[in-house]
Amino acid sequence: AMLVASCSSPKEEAAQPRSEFDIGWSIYAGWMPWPYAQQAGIVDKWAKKYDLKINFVQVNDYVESVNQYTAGKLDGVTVANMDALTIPAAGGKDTSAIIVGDYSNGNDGILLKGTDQLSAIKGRDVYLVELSVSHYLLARGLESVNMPLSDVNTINTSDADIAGTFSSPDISAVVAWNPQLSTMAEQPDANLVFSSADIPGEILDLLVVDTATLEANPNLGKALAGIWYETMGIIMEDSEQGQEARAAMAKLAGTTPELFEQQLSTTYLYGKPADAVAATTSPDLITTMTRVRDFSFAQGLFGQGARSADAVGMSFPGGKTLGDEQNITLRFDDTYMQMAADGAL
Amino acid sequence: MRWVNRKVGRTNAFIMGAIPIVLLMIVYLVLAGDRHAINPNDKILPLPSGMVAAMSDLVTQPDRLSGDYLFWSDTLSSLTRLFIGLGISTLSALLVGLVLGVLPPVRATFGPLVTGIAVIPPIALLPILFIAFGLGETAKVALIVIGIAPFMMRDIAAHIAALPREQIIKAQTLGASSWQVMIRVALPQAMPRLIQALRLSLGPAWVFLISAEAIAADSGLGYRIFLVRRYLSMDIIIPYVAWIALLAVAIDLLLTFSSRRMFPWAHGGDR
Amino acid sequence: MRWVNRKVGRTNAFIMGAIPIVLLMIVYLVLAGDRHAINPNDKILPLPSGMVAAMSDLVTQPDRLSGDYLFWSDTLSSLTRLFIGLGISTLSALLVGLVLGVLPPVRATFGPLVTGIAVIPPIALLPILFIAFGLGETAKVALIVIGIAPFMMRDIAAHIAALPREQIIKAQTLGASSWQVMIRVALPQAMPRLIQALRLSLGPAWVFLISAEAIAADSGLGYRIFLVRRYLSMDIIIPYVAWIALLAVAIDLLLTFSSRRMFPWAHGGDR
Amino acid sequence: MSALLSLRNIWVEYGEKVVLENVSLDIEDRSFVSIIGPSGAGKSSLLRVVLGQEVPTRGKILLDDTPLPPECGPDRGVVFQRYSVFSHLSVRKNVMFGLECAQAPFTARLFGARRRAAQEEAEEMLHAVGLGDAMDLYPSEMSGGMQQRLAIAQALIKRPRILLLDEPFGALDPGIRADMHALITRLWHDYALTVIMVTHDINEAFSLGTRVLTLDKRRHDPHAPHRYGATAVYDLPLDRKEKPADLAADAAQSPGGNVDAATASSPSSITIDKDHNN
Amino acid sequence: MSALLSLRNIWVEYGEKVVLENVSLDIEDRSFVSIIGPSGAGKSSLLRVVLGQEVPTRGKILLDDTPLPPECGPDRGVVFQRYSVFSHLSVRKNVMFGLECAQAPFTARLFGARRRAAQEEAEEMLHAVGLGDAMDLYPSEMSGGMQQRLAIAQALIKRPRILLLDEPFGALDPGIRADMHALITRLWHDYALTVIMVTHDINEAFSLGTRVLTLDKRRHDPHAPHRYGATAVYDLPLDRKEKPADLAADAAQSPGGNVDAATASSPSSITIDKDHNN
Ligand SMILES: Nc1ncnc2c1ncn2[C@@H]1O[C@H](COP(=O)(O)OP(=O)(O)OP(=O)(O)O)[C@@H](O)[C@H]1O
Ligand SMILES: Nc1ncnc2c1ncn2[C@@H]1O[C@H](COP(=O)(O)OP(=O)(O)OP(=O)(O)O)[C@@H](O)[C@H]1O
Ligand SMILES: [Mg+2]
Ligand SMILES: [Mg+2]
Repeated sequence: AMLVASCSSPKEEAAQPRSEFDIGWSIYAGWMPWPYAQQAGIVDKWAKKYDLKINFVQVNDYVESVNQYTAGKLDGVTVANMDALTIPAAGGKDTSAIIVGDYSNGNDGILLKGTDQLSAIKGRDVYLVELSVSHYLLARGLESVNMPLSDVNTINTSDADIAGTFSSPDISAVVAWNPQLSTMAEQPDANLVFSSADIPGEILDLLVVDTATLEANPNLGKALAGIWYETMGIIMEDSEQGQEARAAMAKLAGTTPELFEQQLSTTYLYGKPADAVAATTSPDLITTMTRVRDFSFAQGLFGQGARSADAVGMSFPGGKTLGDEQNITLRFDDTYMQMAADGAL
Repeated sequence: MRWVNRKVGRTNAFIMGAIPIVLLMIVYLVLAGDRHAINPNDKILPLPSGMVAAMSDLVTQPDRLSGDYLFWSDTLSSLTRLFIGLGISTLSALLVGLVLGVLPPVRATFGPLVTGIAVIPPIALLPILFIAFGLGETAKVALIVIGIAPFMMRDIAAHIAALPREQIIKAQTLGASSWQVMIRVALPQAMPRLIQALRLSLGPAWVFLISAEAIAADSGLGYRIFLVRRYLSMDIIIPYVAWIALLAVAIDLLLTFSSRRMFPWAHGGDR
Repeated sequence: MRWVNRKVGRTNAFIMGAIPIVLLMIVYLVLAGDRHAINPNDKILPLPSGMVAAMSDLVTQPDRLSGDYLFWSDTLSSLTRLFIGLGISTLSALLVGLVLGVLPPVRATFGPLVTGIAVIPPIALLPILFIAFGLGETAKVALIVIGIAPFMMRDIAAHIAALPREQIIKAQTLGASSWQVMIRVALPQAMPRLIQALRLSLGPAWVFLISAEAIAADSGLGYRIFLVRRYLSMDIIIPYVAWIALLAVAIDLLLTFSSRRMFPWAHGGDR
Repeated sequence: MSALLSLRNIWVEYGEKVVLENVSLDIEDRSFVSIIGPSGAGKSSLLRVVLGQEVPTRGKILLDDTPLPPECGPDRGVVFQRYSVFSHLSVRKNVMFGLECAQAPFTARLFGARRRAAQEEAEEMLHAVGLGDAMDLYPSEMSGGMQQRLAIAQALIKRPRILLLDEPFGALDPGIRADMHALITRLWHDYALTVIMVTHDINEAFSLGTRVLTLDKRRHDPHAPHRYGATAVYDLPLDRKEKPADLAADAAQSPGGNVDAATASSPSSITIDKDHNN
Repeated sequence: MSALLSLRNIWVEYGEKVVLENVSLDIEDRSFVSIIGPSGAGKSSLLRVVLGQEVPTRGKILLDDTPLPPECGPDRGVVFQRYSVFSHLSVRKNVMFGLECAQAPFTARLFGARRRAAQEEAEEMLHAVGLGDAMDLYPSEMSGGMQQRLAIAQALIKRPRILLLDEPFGALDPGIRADMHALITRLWHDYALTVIMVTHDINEAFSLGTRVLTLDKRRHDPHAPHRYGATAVYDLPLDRKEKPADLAADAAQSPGGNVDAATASSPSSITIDKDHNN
């Protein structure tokens, strides 16, 4: 009973102004600036400015971090666009994506053993985290060689263990993201046959927050945008300070600076707020999200209630929407990125 | 009448046992109702109607891709793995436990090794396991076996080593050799304990099965739970967990029952 | 002399127990050497030199960011969680096991519930658990408790229920009430068994601790293992696993020893 | 009826097997009933029923004319046939257990002066049964006879109204046995106990008892030996003060079955033991 | 030395406590040695040492002039003081166990004709101890005396060279006890057994034994009762054919300690029992 009772407490009473917030993060190249900012004091600086307290909470398991956010234990979380749609948004949690941090530009990829042709994947057992962006990437990859998903047999594999499993000789096809991807790519007979660099801008890494909380506390959005873009300024520098910052992030991610630089090189960071605003307001985003939601719906990720791909509504800057307008639960919101671009923070 | 002496009849026991379970269910329903009143799409505490809707597809509709009834094929794969794993563990526990329990030199030699293996959390060994066994069914069964067999071996060995010394002496005065002591004195008396150990291992066995299925699988109850965890489909997770509990309780009852049937002498105190 | 009767002295036992462990190590070294001969960068079976190099930083260098010696702070966090979890489990197992074992009506009412909880694999509950208890230490300790306490409760309850009926009768003829039977007859006789159950639960407790740390933590032995698993850093994983095994064996020995010291009457058969 | 304990048409059956068949008895307050009978006749079963450990399949038991609750209590003490003492308590604590339960309902442990008093009482009782040297041993460190004496001390210290003894002196040597006879007789007198004792020693049965009861089968079906149960085939009240030797001898001769074969062949041993006891 | 079994300066100690002190004995082939002595004297300990279950702290044991290996074997059968039978085997199987072990070294089970033969032999033995009706019971379903008889049958069926009995007839009623006396005497004669029997029944000791051994402490330090152990204070060979009554009576009177108090007060009971046995 205690178990059930404690998860019913965080009701939608978040609508009052508050001063303390928890933001979840998990280890991924595009999200490492957040813990770095916390360590470097950037978070405190901006929080103080708006009279807030912001805690960045590490969750080792990515899915768990998103689940925690959906359950209301976290006010915001770092998440990929597809998971933002299928987990909190499909669960009826009104979510705003306020920072579009980067897109994967080779950080996700398909590895095959013994061939460098994607088409050779036909009929193989493919190991991947099912229903994740890897699955989406696989679908897009197969599309590029005119194969339906049913041409391969997918086997769900946990992301932490996928690196270990690939060294087993009976596994010849995997889809994964970094750092596992680069760990596996080191194997002598592994070939990267398709990667997110082939579908630029489709796998986006976001920071999302609860819409009601944001409406009641617009300062939270301002502080987060301030933190992010100040951090971007440091880590994208080629200076010694930038190098040190990247080394610190590498350490936080449990890896070496060299490997981390390699991961960053396949991550397209929107370093300038204006770039991020441009990406968010571009009609390409609507195209991407249409693809993503069609894929998600086809995989049954909207749950039983959903009768069509339109079941979950999304909104974009400029009042554009996609899907059910009565049930908009995922909002791409460029307000705070715009403020950062305008230097209005 | 003192509480120690109150016997409870079968029917009463059934009713009394059901009470707390039913109460828990009611608490759940109230809480779930509350949450749904606020957010009708709430995923965290689904209502029974939602669970039925989510499950009915899995139970009654063949999957578009494979043509399987997913729920049943999941159950079948998991039970197959479970039973193979349990079977191997039980057999090896019996053999090793017997030898360790009866023969002190063997116990001295291999006891520490078994203890060592028993205390190493198999979850931490997963990468090594995959390399050794690949990713197929072998690895899953192996995880179950590595997870529970050492525990069972230790339990059986300890039980046998604790048999009254007089029994072993007695058997020897009746002409029994080490081997005969093992098969005629230790083995039969280890059997009820083996069933008991098996019952206690059921929980961990499921844990390891689910962990294995969470790591790499394309069917199975654990696979489904971890798959749908990706989008927080509690309407599938909760029925699956309940189903696992039901299966486990059924196996548990079956084991208790067969122990009573097969080894009545070991249950004299129960009447 | 028959094998059943061969007693093994302390020193001999130590040497004999070490043999298979040393043999295993040698096998590992040979295999690792082979692999490194083919691929000097092999990550899967690191050589001891590689492990020492990888570990020395963690053990002897303070972390630049936090100033902690990572290996030791990991050990501390994990042991803290483990001990809190074990403590709560032991205490509740004793209380619940005692009440269930001694009082048939309570057993009838709550026995099925405890069995039900015991057979539900806690891993399947992970999604629910973290949502219920959040990301703090509570959830990790709760996973350990949910994972092992029901098992221990059942074990203690079964042990107490199997105490010779004559003892309970005897105590009552000496004027003992239900309560007095509980604290003076059942409790002391449950204590050695409790320690035994605790020993058997150590393995599962580590499994649950590591699983919990794998999902949500920022320090701990399990956290580190899962962190570096992404990079297949077996040169860190293997020493960590060995360290866990060492800790577990040490706890096991400590428990055995204290049981012998505190309850000599329960170990009469061992001399 | 002024009987302390009345058994009315008691039957004890285990599944098909009838062990006791229609046993009816009235036991007077302050009497000392010896029960004899062949091995397996159901003597222990009868004690278990009186103790409340087992519920008879048919019939009822009245204590002070009220039905006996189907549980045992401190009014009835017992020494089991297989010595059952608490293996986790030392000898002294085994004996103190009864005192502690009575005086400390909540903690079941005594402290300070009351503890010392209880300890002294226990030690006195232990000296009486000849275990003065073994106070701090655990039961597993004692010989069979010592454990038996411990069980006796444990039961006697409570001075129960009804004391049930199942072959209490079987594992004792004649010297200690004589001491125990004296002890039990003294306590029986001093504390107005009612004693029911099962024994295989016919001398003992007659020398201690005020009444001797023989349990045996009346009928025997050779093809289905479990068909018929035992009952009290012979019930002989003895007047303690002037028990005539020949009456005792008569009694020993009359019961059917094995018992009489043995007793008939050694009639004079009864006479002797009577001498020994007064 | 033509002794079958020789004990040379045997000491048994448990930690500080000396139980047996310097016991030296020679036991002839085909003799029947009765051991008596007060409870806790160390009679069972002595049997355990001869059995090979326990290793004496000092001294050595020779069997046929070769040192006894520190383990027990089928040449020495035993009936323990606390009846120890296999609770997982039925009565019949308990008795067949010894035959099966001898005839089927590998499976320890017999089949076909040999099984039937073993079964018949077991049943015959069970009839002899009066358990003909209880063949299919499990030990937990039997009375104390029945379990004791089962243990006796189990040991006797092997016809061991040396048979060790620890109060074997304590839980039996006089009728069955007499039957058992006859049975053991017959087997002892027919199979040339050597028997060592502990008993508390002095009549039994003298009527069955060819030699009676009294175990007791020679010295006693009241402040440290564990300082001194027991030894054979009295060792009396009896000539079976013409054992004089007064010698037996003498023997019973001489040993120190408790034993003599009891036996002295009932000298004539020995005489009587002698009658009963011939
Ligand atoms: N395991 C043990 N540890 C310590 N002392 C022991 C142990 N076993 C036996 N003793 C002591 O050894 C002594 C002799 O015991 P033993 O069982 O041989 O006596 P016994 O002569 O057979 O007595 P009884 O007639 O009562 O059976 C006893 O005083 C007992 O306290
Ligand atoms: N649990 C049981 N199940 C079946 N039969 C039983 C059970 N307990 C006792 N009996 C039977 O009941 C009968 C009487 O047993 P009980 O112990 O009362 O005998 P007893 O007169 O005390 O014998 P003894 O003198 O040998 O102790 C025995 O024949 C025994 O087989
Ligand atoms: Mg009896
Ligand atoms: Mg003895």
